[in-house]
Amino acid sequence: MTIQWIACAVLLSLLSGGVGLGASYYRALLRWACFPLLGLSGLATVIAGFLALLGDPVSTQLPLGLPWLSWSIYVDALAGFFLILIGVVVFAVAVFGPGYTREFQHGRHSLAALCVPTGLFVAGMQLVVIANDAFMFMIAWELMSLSSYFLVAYQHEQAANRRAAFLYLLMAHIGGIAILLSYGVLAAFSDGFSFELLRAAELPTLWASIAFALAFFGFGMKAGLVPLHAWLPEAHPVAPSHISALMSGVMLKVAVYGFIRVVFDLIGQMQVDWGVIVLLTGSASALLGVLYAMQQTDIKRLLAYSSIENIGVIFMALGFAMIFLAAGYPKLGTLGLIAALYHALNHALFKGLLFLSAGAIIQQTHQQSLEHMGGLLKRLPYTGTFFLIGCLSIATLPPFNGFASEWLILQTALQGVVLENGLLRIVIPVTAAVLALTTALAAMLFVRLYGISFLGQPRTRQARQAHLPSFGMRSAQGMLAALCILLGILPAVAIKIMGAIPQTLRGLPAPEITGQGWLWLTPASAASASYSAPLVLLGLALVWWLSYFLLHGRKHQQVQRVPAWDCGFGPLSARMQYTATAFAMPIRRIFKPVWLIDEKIERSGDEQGFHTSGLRHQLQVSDRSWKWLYLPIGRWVLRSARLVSRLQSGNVRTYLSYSFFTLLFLLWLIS
Amino acid sequence: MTALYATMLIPLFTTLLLAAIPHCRAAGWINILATVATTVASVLLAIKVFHTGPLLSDGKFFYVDAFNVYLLVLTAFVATTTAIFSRPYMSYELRQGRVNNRRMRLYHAMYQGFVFTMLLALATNNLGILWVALEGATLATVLLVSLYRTPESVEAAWKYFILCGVGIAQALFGTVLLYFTAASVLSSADEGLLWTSLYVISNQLDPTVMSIAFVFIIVGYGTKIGLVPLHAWLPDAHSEGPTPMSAVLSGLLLNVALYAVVRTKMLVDGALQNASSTPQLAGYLMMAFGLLSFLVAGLFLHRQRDIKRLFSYSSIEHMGLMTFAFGLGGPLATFAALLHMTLHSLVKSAIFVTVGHASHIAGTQLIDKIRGLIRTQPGVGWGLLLGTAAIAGFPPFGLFVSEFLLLIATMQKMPWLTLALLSGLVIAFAGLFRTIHPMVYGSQPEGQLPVKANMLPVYLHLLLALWLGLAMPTVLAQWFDQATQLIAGQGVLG
Amino acid sequence: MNFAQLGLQEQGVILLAALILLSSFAMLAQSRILACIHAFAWQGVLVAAATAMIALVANQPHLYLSAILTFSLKALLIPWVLHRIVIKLEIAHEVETVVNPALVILAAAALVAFSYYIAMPVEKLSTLATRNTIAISLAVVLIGMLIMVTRRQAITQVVGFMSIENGLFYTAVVATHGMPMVVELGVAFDLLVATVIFGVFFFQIRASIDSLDVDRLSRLVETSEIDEMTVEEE
Amino acid sequence: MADLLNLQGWLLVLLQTVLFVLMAPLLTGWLRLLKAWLQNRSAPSLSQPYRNLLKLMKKEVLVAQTTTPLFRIAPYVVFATTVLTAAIIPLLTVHLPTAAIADVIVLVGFLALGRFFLALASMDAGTAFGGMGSSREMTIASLAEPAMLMAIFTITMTAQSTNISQAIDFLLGQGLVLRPSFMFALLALMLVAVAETGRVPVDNPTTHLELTMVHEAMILEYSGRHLALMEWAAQLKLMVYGVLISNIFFPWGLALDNTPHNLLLSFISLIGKLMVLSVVLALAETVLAKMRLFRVPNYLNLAFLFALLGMLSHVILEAGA
Repeated sequence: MTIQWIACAVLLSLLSGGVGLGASYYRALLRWACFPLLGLSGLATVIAGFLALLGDPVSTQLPLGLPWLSWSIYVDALAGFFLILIGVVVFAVAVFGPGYTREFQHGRHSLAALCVPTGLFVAGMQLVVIANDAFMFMIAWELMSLSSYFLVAYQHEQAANRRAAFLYLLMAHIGGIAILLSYGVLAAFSDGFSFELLRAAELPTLWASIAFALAFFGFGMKAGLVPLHAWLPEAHPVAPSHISALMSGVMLKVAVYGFIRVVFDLIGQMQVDWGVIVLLTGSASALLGVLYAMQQTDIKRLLAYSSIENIGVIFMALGFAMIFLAAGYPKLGTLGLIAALYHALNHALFKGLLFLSAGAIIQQTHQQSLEHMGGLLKRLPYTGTFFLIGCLSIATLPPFNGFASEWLILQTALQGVVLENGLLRIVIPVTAAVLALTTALAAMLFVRLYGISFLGQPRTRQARQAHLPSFGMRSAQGMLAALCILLGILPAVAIKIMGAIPQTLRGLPAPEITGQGWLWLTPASAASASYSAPLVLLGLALVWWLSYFLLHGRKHQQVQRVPAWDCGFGPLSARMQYTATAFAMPIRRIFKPVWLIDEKIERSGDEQGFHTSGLRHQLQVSDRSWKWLYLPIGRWVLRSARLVSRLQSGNVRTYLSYSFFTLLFLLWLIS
Repeated sequence: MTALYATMLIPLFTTLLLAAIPHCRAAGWINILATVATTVASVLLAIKVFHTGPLLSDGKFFYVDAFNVYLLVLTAFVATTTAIFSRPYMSYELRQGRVNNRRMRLYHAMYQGFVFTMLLALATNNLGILWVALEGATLATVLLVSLYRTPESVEAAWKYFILCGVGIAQALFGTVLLYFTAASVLSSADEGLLWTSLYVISNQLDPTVMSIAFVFIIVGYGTKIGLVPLHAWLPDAHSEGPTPMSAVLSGLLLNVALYAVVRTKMLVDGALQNASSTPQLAGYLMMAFGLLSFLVAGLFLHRQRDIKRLFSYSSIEHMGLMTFAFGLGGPLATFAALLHMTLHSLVKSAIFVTVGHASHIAGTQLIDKIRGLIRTQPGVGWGLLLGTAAIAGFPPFGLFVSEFLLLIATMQKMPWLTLALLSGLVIAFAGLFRTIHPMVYGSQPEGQLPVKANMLPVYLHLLLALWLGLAMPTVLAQWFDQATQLIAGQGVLG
Repeated sequence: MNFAQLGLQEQGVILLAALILLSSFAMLAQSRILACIHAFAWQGVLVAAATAMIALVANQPHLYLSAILTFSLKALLIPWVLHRIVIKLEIAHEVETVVNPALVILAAAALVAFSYYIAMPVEKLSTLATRNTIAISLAVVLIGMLIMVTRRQAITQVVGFMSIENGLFYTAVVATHGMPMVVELGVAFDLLVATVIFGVFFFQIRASIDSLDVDRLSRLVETSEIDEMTVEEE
Repeated sequence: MADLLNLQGWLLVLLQTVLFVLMAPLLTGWLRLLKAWLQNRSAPSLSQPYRNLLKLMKKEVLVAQTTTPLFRIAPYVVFATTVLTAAIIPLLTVHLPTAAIADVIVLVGFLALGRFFLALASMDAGTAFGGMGSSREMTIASLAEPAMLMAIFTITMTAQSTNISQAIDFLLGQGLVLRPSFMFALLALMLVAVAETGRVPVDNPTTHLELTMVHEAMILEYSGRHLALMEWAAQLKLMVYGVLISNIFFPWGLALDNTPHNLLLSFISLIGKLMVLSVVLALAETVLAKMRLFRVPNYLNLAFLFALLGMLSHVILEAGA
């Protein structure tokens, strides 16, 4: 059954792409054909995902690909889980799409260039997750990268967008080749490319480490781990918002899926130092991601950097899992894996929600910078509430889903005490402390984001006159917000459904997180730690209702609305509010060396400085990785290219002498 | 046999016909008809060879086996599509006044002459005739390079002629040495140059002389392939001649030269098998040349200011990759090389056609002045973008498959070489896309009008590449497999 | 197998080989173009004579035909064509200063030693009487290339190219008593067409840079600076 | 989980939570009394905080024009989270049924949720003070969090459980054991407590000097019953930290079984411990002056250092592996 559903899902997304071809002529085709087909494809994917997750793995062959290397499909529990993740966000984006792309319809943009790559992009992701041999995996992987490149380059008038698109494709290409080589190493020790044969190959430890390093490099680059992350905040904000939601929410998770499939499933053995490397990179990504996000004023760049942070957290959980598996504690290993997967699902939901809401804001206010927003909650009440739920979830606060997965990750770290290697017992708590710092900074980040954009007084005319987005857009956001709350309240139910995944990854033991029934989360044992989300929510509601009832019991007088306290010197203007840059100033001063900061303050007024007629503050915060990693490599390549181009000197006789000396050299060589 | 003779004689006859009649308006159409007829004949020949196995003509003059028959069909097919493109292109050039009627007559005659020499080189069994045919191909194209009579094109033609002349001379010396060793082993001297007889007795040939002969041949024909450091003429010749000529040169002539080197390598491998100290000498030489060209050409891509020079360097890079693959030997690498050769011809000629149209739209070949193609003419813009993605080896297109197989084969045989391949691929990709990006995207510069463009060949080639990339038909796979068995000893499918 | 026991014809063949080598050296160091063409003509004559001598020694009848073909082509036709072009372009009296000729001659001598070192295994294998002249033929080819590399005038480059062809033909004759006839014809035909095209090119180059100095042909060059505006990475 | 069902357990929880909430203003009153004595001025009566709260509840509520409904929801959320935090901390008896619902990390989560809503509400008024207060509060909180978690780590490492009642049960069973790791953890937790509840060295609770206040800046716009809830929540938070520190590091006296006799005994020991703790806090507040905002990071780094030393000493010295 699963195969039919997944086949129908992939065909639907390809069909939506195909139909998109005609979209630039019949404009209505976009609203009534492309997006509905995409939504259906999302639904079919979710159904296929559930069937795969609950049923047993199915596999089949496809007539495509080389004769001796035809594409083969294998949908097991892990693939099913990621299919659900893809399906939910694709469905939400499909519902959101028509409303959002109304502005593109009458513009100069060609709609075909939007629809066709979207269809291919979704089909690419679906195929990657169900691929069962290296050849199909690579084709689907690069199809995903190429189609998303066309989407990033959709609004290619500005030079910055073009540059971002080029950078994105280049990094995707490098990552793709690294993954290809990792499969190459595995294939070298087995006699074929299909995953069964790759699993059967037993590699010497050195080659296993090389395969792991390549896979980690390739997938880490695509997921946006720190040293190789610079393309992500450039590329994601540039794409149309519903595509950024797909890219940030889902494509990064497909990279996580790839990493899990290669490292946990294909490479048989697991080594402790791999886990430590993944853990350290993950914590570095998490911390730097949130610190860089703190200094952004463009709303979508901020969300892109926060994706880096959450991916860092997911890789930390995977790092914990790898350390425990390598140290011989399979139960704790599965706990870490389940925590990572659950956080991946949660992140897909609330990051998708945040990007869709950001898209709605941008469509209404035509502003991308936080400094030009303000007071939007009154103008966009629905988007405001859903955005608030998104912010609460991503800031990992108790009743919401972010907290459930974060709590599981911290519990996995707390089990670190069981390891006998002393050094690990020190590293794990320190990384847990870094995780705590990241969580707290994330909370500050999203207070800043929500506070500056939705609360206070509107800072620009556009912010004042924003009006409600279309019903489709609101319902999509509402759906994702409801899911965030649902997964926050009933984590035990979700984790019980995910229970079958470890079994398919080389027979890891099933987690007993949900040992005590649907109400409780008990990672290691009932005594050591337990958390019951429903009861917590019940408690909160109870106390809230009690205090509300007590205070309002007696005479109920009307609340008066008066101007805010202005220290007595006249009406408050919007410019007196805290700006986003000001809000982040303390963190900028405390963690100063993290960024490349150049700040200029020009004071205009008389020289002695008694009377200043104006102050201009200019701040430019840029990423350090550009200066340390990307520019040097770029310069090195250009320098070697200039060196090599001297070879083409233009003189015939020099060319003749090249040929002459090559001949003499070779003759001398072989004699 | 009739199909074989038909494939050979049609282009010869058309060359003479086009040369004889003074300029007539239908020259373009005759050109297309002739190439279509040749393609039909070559397809019939291919079907015949596919069913009955290798075909040796009476008198052992022609020899067609699985390896060269697919090249014959490929050459004829690409020549046809380029002819279809060249008719409107050259008539536009005629209207622009860059060529006069007399030169058009020369152009069409030499075009067919060039096709004839390539088909002859592919089909002949005699290595001497192979040399003569390649020399003929050089002569045919040298006049075309200087068709526009601009100082640059004259200079390019001169360099092309001198360098290829010297290269071909070295190849002749190699062939003479080959003949010398064969004559000392074979009974009757006149069979000394027939490839079939040489292949049979290849293990009795003297190893040292054969290795010297191979050095001369690889340096000689290597100049024709455009391997670094012998490549200097290629960018000039490809960028100064008319675009259809560059398309055909880039797509086909380089393949034929590589075909000649591989034929000789089969003999040298046979000779060196048991006798000499390094049996893999030929393979190592080709790998060294291939890798050097691949890396150096990749770096060159970053410095280009003329779009046709950019893609000629990309041709050098791909030829380097193919030479490396053939040098690596083994079934997987050879299959990858054959597939790469086909796909490179298809995609590279499609790109040159699009570049021709792009330069017409922008009125110049300078990269800095070509902007906003997608906005001006989506057909050309998207064609160029997809073509560049295909040539850079992105998956849905076939080139990814051959690079995939090659990387896996290198990983199995010589793992530490994959790093060089990886960096080469990435540097080349970066160079190519960095220059294409501003040209294709961006807003339409004022005064830039779409031009009447026949994009049929381009999308036909790209569709073929896509089809080969996604679902390789078993017939074609068996075809390549027979050729691989021939070259590398054992096939991939078996 | 010292030189003395060889029959008179063999001695003649080896003498002719030495003379051919001398003619190559003459072409190399000649500063005037006309003298260069005359040296080339002499080399054509000597190669034809050597072919005839070998035909006599090894009694290969078809070699006579090749000798006549070579004599008519490389001793008469091509030099005459080149001579006429030089007169028409009025560059007969131009003197081309060869860059320090002594060094070039030394290099040529080194090339002869090198080609002898390379040709040694080939000569061991050959059973023909003329085997030890293979080294000389390889030397002629390499010196022809040296001429093309060191001379600046287009016409002297063509003469160098032709001298390489002479060397190749001579190798074929010496090593294997000539190639099969159809290949001989093909090579000869290609050579003729090449000469015609060279002629055409001389006029085109003259028209474009009104001189035949090859170093002036350096428009297609890539040392132009590309601005670093777009940042990119490996 | 099993003992969740019996009614008697729930009654006990209700009693303890109500007691906890009612005692909070008393603790603040006692603290103000001590500070007044130390600064030798006459102190307000112990019940002054209660009278303030009652007065505020009866007063009229004024709300800024620019505010959204969030501004009026926030006080209830802040109060509810703090009360829930109080519910899961064992005040008098160790075996508390609600302790299983949420462990220490969830407790930190509750405080974070309260702080999140408080910060948002303060920015709603659209004045500079709200922005300034929330920015500073969130910065201090984010720097304090790693130190707090590291201290919790040290405790759970020894007690092998993050469930507070299990941990206290384990520590009580151990009797008097002088652990260096606990000493460092205690110091770290006290420094963090001071930072989180906005006491003197970090922020002055009684000041109205705009540029210096952190917590006060956030509740500047509140009035009437909302202000009452906010004040009460702040006092409750101080009480929560006090009880947390006293019950974990000095657990003696806590009732193991729920007989009325032991409960009374533990109540008395609790009062004693809290009074000692508030003496220490009052002394610290009178001796130290409020630090500049950008010296607070060094202060919290010190707290983190202590917590780290605690964890290291546990791993190296006590665990002995």
